[in-house]
Amino acid sequence: MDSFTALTLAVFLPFVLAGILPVVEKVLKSRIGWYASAVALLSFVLVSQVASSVIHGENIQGSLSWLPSVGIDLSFYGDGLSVMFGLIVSGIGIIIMLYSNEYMSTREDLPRYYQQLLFFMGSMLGVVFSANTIQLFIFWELTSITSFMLIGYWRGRPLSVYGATKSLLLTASGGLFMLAGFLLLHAMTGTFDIPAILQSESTIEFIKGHELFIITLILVFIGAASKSAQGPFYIWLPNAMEAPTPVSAFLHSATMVKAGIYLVARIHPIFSGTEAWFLLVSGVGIITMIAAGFMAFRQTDIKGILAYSTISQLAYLMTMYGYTTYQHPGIGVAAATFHLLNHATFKACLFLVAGIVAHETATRDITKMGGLRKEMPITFVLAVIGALAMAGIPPLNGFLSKEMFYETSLEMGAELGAPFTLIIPALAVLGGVLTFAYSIKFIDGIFLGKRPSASLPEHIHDPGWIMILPTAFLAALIILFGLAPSIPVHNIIEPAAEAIILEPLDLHVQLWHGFTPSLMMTITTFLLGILIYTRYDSIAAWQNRFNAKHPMISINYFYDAAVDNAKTVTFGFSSRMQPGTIKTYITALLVLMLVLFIIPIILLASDIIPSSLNFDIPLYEGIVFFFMIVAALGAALLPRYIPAIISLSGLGYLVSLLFIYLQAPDLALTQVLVETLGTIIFLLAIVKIPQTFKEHITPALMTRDLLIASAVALTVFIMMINATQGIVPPFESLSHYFIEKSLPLAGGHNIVNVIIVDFRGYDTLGEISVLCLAALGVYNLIHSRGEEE
Amino acid sequence: MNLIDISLEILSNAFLAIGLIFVFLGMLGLVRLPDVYNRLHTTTKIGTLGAFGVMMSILLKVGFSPIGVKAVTVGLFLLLTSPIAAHMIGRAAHRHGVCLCQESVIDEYEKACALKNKE
Amino acid sequence: MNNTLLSLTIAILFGIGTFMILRRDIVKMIIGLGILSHAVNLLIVSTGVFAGTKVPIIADDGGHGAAEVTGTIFNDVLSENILAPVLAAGHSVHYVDPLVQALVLTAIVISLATTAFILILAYRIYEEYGTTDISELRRLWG
Amino acid sequence: MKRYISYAVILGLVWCFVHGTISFNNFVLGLIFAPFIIRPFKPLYNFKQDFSFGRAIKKIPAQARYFYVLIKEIIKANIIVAKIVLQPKINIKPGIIAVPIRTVTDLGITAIANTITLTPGTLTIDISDDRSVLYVHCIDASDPEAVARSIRNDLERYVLEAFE
Amino acid sequence: MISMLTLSLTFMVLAIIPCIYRIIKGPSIPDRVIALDAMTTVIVVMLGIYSFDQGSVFFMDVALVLSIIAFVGTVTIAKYLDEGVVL
Amino acid sequence: MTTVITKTVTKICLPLVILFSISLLLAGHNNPGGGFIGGVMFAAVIALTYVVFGLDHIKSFFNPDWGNWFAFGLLLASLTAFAALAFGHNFFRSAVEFLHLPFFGEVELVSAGLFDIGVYFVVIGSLLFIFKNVGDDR
Amino acid sequence: MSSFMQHLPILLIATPILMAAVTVMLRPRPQFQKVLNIAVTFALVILSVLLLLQVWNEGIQVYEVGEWGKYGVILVADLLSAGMVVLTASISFLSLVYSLDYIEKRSLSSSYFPLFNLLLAGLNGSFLTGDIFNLFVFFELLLLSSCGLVIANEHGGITKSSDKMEATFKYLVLNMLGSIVMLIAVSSLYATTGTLNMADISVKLSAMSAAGTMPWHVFAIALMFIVVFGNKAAIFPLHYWLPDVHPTAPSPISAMLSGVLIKVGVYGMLRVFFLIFRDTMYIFQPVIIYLALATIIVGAISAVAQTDVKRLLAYSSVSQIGYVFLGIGLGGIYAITASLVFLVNHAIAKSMLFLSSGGIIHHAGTRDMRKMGGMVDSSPLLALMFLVGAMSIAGLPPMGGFIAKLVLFDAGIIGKYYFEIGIALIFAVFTIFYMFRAWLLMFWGDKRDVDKYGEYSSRKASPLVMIPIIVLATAILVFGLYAEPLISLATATAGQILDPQPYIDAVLTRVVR
Ligand code: NA
Ligand code: NA
Repeated sequence: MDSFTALTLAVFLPFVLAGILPVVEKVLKSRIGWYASAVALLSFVLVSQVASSVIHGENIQGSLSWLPSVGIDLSFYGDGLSVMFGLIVSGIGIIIMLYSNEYMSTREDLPRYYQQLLFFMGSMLGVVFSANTIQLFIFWELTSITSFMLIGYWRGRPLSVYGATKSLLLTASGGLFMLAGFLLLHAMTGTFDIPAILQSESTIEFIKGHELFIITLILVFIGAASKSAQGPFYIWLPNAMEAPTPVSAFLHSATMVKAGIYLVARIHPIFSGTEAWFLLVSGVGIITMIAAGFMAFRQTDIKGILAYSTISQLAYLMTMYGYTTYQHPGIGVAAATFHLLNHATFKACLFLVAGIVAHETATRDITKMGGLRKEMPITFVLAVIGALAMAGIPPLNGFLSKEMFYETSLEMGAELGAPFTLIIPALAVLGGVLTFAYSIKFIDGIFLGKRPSASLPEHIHDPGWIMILPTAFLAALIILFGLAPSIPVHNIIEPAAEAIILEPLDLHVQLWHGFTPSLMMTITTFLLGILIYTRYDSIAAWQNRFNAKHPMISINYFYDAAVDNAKTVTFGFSSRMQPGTIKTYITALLVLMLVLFIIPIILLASDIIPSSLNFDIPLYEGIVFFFMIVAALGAALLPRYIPAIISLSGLGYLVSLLFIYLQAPDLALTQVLVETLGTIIFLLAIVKIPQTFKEHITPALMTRDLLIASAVALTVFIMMINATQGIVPPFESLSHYFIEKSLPLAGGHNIVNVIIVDFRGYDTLGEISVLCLAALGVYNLIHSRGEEE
Repeated sequence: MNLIDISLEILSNAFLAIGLIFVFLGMLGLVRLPDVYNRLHTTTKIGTLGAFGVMMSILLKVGFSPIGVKAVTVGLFLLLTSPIAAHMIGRAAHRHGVCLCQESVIDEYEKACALKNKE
Repeated sequence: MNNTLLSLTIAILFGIGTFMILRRDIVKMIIGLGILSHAVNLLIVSTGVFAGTKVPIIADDGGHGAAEVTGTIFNDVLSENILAPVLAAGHSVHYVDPLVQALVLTAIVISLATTAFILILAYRIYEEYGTTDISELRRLWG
Repeated sequence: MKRYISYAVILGLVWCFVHGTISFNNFVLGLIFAPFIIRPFKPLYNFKQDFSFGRAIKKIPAQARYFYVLIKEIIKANIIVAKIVLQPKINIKPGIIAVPIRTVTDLGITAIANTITLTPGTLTIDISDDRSVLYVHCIDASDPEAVARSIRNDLERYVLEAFE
Repeated sequence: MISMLTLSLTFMVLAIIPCIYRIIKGPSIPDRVIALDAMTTVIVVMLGIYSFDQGSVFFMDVALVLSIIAFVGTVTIAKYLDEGVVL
Repeated sequence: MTTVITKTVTKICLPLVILFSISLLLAGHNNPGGGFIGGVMFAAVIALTYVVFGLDHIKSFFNPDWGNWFAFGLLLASLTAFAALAFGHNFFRSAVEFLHLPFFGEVELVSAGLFDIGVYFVVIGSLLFIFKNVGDDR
Repeated sequence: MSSFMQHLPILLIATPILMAAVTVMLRPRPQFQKVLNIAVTFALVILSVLLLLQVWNEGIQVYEVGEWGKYGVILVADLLSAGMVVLTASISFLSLVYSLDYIEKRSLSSSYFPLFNLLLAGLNGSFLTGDIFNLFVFFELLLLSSCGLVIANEHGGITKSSDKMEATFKYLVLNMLGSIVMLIAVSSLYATTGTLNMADISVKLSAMSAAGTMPWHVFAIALMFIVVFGNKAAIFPLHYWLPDVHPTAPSPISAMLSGVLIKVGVYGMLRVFFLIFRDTMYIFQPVIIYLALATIIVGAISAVAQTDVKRLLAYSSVSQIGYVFLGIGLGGIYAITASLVFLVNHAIAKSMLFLSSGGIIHHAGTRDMRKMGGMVDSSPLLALMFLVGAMSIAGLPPMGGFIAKLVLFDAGIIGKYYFEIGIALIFAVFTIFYMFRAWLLMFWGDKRDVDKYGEYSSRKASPLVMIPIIVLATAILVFGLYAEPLISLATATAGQILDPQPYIDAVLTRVVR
């Protein structure tokens, strides 16, 4: 199998195999978790095959025709970066699905669970392997939707629904902005193809010089930030913890939230090296890192701690990918990429531990836990490995990447010059200190100290091997990567980083590299961390007090306010817009018509009134005009219905008289008949409508309505005197044809009738259909009463 | 043009003139007479006869051509239906509660109706 | 038939009709629609484009097939922008425009149908709402 | 059947009149249409009563006399009412009076009612439920008895002769 | 020279004035109905004259239709006034 | 109730107007008139009988389903238009034939006339359908 | 066969009219009536597809009704018309199938089928006609048939008849006004050009424009057409009737109205502006763009406020039509393509959503979403279907709606309409919000308060109701996953719209009797 096929299959097989899951469930019953794990394994194997080619320096690219008219193909691209992500996604996928076999009770709706997990995995693989922006967007939004579904897995729980909604709104909408950015990119470059842009230096230069550069960057970054819960968008991630814990481990720590990081890494070559990039990406990153690390203190939910930790850790990555200067673009790339891998391992591990703990203790509240080390020794060990890796304790992998982070902070500070020489490393250390503190809290709060017997079940023990093994595997990886960093670094990190900076790279990562400034920073971190940890609870208490006092200093507050008040505010708007009174609607229509009519008058008309106006008219005709107006006024102004209707009927007869003057006997006939029939129908209706209501017309109302009415009259008048100037020469009316052919071809003397039944008989067919419709409609009207009630 | 034609011509013109004047007078009565019932007299009698006169005039002018025949039809139809219309309206007016004008001297219908209502 | 007084009359009818459809009484509103439809019918007839004087009914019947020739060319030469019909020199038309009459006939019938429907609708609305004040017809709003 | 035929003949004539051309062809065409038109409305046209052509023909002179009187009266009526309309000051004594009638058939009652309406200064407003009294509006009701008498003696006599 | 047509039509149009007056003024509904009915009579007359003048039967058709349909209309309104129902 | 006087005149008018409506229908191609006008005349006179005699009384002996009338009319009209297809022509292609009848002489037969009859029935049917439905609704 | 193929345009219009007549006569035989109608409506789907294929293969088809050349009424099937007809026929067929189990029995057999058939005839007629006055006639046909259908009774009678009356009244009055405006415009156009044939008018106006003799009021006429078609399509501020009418109609009719009927306005706009007024278009584009943006905004904001599921969908239609008009306003082949793709996807998704809403309200016994909740357990299939539709409307992949929005935004951005697309984008976020909020309110969350609102109906939605929904959902997915045929069709259509010369040639180079 060639690598492109492997890539395509790796992405699509999860979808297909998840699609048939309901069928599989019929056979395997509650053991479908194994099936799902097998699917993940399949993807992992396929990605590995691709990885083997990528490690040998061969990027995979290929496409299938999909939407050629828009210029979008189904194209996949496998380079170091995407392969790394692919391995993480499918690898953690295997672990999570295995773990779920025990975690998820068999009473749950397992097919839906695994189906959505597999859909997610496929989508995530799609994101990382997509070679064009639109395809990336599609898979991107699919991850948002599957995430939405999985967060809301327990869809009866209001908090689940709340979390799911929040995540969807923020990530899917953020995605739309990203799409806009991609479209701007398309407008600039004429292509949706990412490799095509990456491989053309001139294009990249052109983009950087383009006036839309910054807005494009911001739009794309909104997508990335919303997905990775950065900046103001962080708020969805803590609520996403309503998802089953394996889901949190998979989506909300190890993979999906890293899609934003992936995107930043992916577009790094295009946008980095500019101040905007640094300010935006690192700026948002640093703020988020500190803020989220700080906010983690307040959490009592063990998954909440991990969620804020994830936000903070992702912010590390953002910060590092943002480190860039003109002289030295991509300072932090290697460090970030390594930390990304490490974070995936230790955070997934910690989540699984949290899952185990929650599963065994039936609670996630850290204040109700403590002293579990004796009852769950294996879990305790695994938790310690994960937490210490996160805290950056050697010889675990977290230590290595943290060191690299400090190193690059120093470098970046130095590049930027004073005062950043100090500020940037100091902020990095602050981030580390906070991480250290909550990592310790995780261990301390759950496993150390005294066991509060009241809030915990009697018998707590380590779970079965199905949950232990995957967790242990991750812990093993943590240790392996820490002790033998060259294995991941050479096989995964280097190709990935090379793909980001587009240059060959030779990394040397060692556990011991002498007393470097970064080691000093690490030591400082530990010391400060211990110091801070002693004040941990009081800081958390202060946070709670502060929050209670100032609820508005919170992005959640604004989100909730916006969503909660959306209905009220929009209802105010819509009820004002749509007040229900038809008069408003009619007025709107008339006013629009009048306004539109004024446009050409202003723009074009040199003379609105044509030069030749014909006032010549026989007296008897002129008087009829006057009568018509009087009759119409009578119809309008007579207060009672019957007199008004009689007046209207009189108008009708006068109109038919006018038709006589206008040499239209057919019309006069029809008018006379229709008028009388109309009057009879009027009476039929009036019989059942007693006149009780009388409108009181205030002078203001009168003025307004008269104004509209006269404007309409004027419009019609202007229209008519212009339109009746005759056909613009040299053209003639179609009627000549009818006059000439009426007798010879249609055999009728009455040209009007011949037009009606022959030349334009088709119109008449429509017309009689309308009559039938009126009859059927009236039938429905009569029979449309609410039957009983 | 023979004598018959000339006399027909004169006769028809006379019919026309009288008819038109009658129609006009009938309509004038609408304004001048005091109540519904009296006005009915003018339109149903004078108006109808005037119209009939005009139709006859046309018949005299054109003979039994389609126009003439239809004119006769129209005239006869008016004679047939006008009284009915007057009857219907007058009856409705009375029962609708339209009073006779002050000059009226007698209303036996009112009595009859009152009698019937009592029963 | 470009008669300004006629146009003015029609325009005034439009004005009155418009004023009426802005009323609150449902029946008044329907009367307004009636006036408007009269006005629009007259408007169409008055746009009848050639000023003939005769009713468009062919009077002389010289046996079947005898036509009154108006001298009209019936082929389009698109490339030269000659679009039929084009009157040959020296010919004139005696009839008024029959086409607009046919159009108005259709329009009249359609408006009869619509009016019938809307009247019965008005009656049903009265039945449901117990009033003819359309400003109370606002159960559907927002 | 006889009634059918007579109606058909009348309708044939009517057809000629409404069609505008009085010709034999048209008459025959009318004859053909007539049965189809009448058939659905049979109950309205008292087909159950028997009918004789002889009686119908015998009545023609009386009918002619009736129409002669009618036209005469109509013209008189018009002149009278026209005079009233043209008076500088309208000076009338109108009123509604009850006029007992002798006619019993629908056609007779209709004829007398119409006749009253078309003749001088009188106008039929209503007929009593037992069809015995006509209520007549008179422009000059100063002497109700005289009006009633003149109706009964002059007009109704001709109507009875012609239509009963 | 004013033609006979113009003269008679003008005369008849003037005859419509009282009708319009009654239609608008009333005072009672029957007054208006009478006026409307009278107006149709005038229009019938005008149609007759017009038909004769144009030498075409077409307008006479209109006249016949008008006289018939006006009757129908008047009877209907009268019945409505009388009984408050139409059918 | 309306009076015997009105009823009698209505009885006289009924066949007269129906004949006239047929006349208008048939004359339509060459004179003013046609299916619509004829149809409305017919409907008007039936409406008049409904009004004068009362709907219930008329229904007791003359109670057609007007729905079928307009349906038939629409069917006839569209079938007439469709008929041209059978002769290899376009929809609504009209035909004019002159027929020599022994008695009536030369009669012009136009397909459009058939169409007009369809219109006639639609108009009658739909208007009276409305009247009857509304009249029945009490 | 060729002769049959030649009559396709008229068959699509006249057959439903014929069927309307036949079904009225078949009232006493409801079962036969049903079968016949379904069969014929399905046949129409096939005919419409044949027509589209014919147009695609052989070019624009012109049908002279009555063989009177351009002097009579002419039917023209170009890609736009044929495409719209296919859309109409398919959605109608599905709606009709759905109706069989949805509409009250008596209503169904007595008036529903003929009204529906005439609606179908009106739609096809409007799309296919080449004559501007004929367009008016068919608009009236549409108006009255939709009025009649809106008030048709549905099983269970969830919608109050007073609501139906009120909605119909507003709809009717506003559309009657629209008709009056249209008549003014059409007759003025005739008075100026002497013709009613749209291609003919186009050529004449172009010639006038070239010769400098075009009167100014032609612009005024053109702007009146904005009112006319805007009213049909319900663009701001002519949209007021829509949120009242579409929800009160029985669901299959809502589907027809929102899915197809408002597209008539879009069609008219495309036809009239790009064919007849192509020389004056430059003035209208900004007008259309700003009206479109206002429509997007008003619709979207109002949709957020709704608690009635069908009313929400109706406002969403308003907003979405704004997007379609935005594409028209932007102009250019790509934007028109986008507009068309958007139109098709909205048609499918919105009809599907309305059909689903019918199932939902039958299940819940109410239209108020606040009185629903947790229905995913009792009707999972409906939940899934509604989700598919909601995602499509929200423009989320992999649904058809996404492709539509993608192409539209891309076209706008390439055309440098940054501000306009910005607005469109922000309100696309609103769309996601209100569609998902609706879905969540109905299907997720707590089960509703049984004491207050009662249990959900235990009656399962019948296959006749579910199959149309599933078919449409499949179409949404297919157009999302493989949109190429649709887009290339739309591109070709847009090409025809922007270059009307072939249309004009096809219509005007006919032999005249
Ligand atoms: Na009369
Ligand atoms: Na929207």
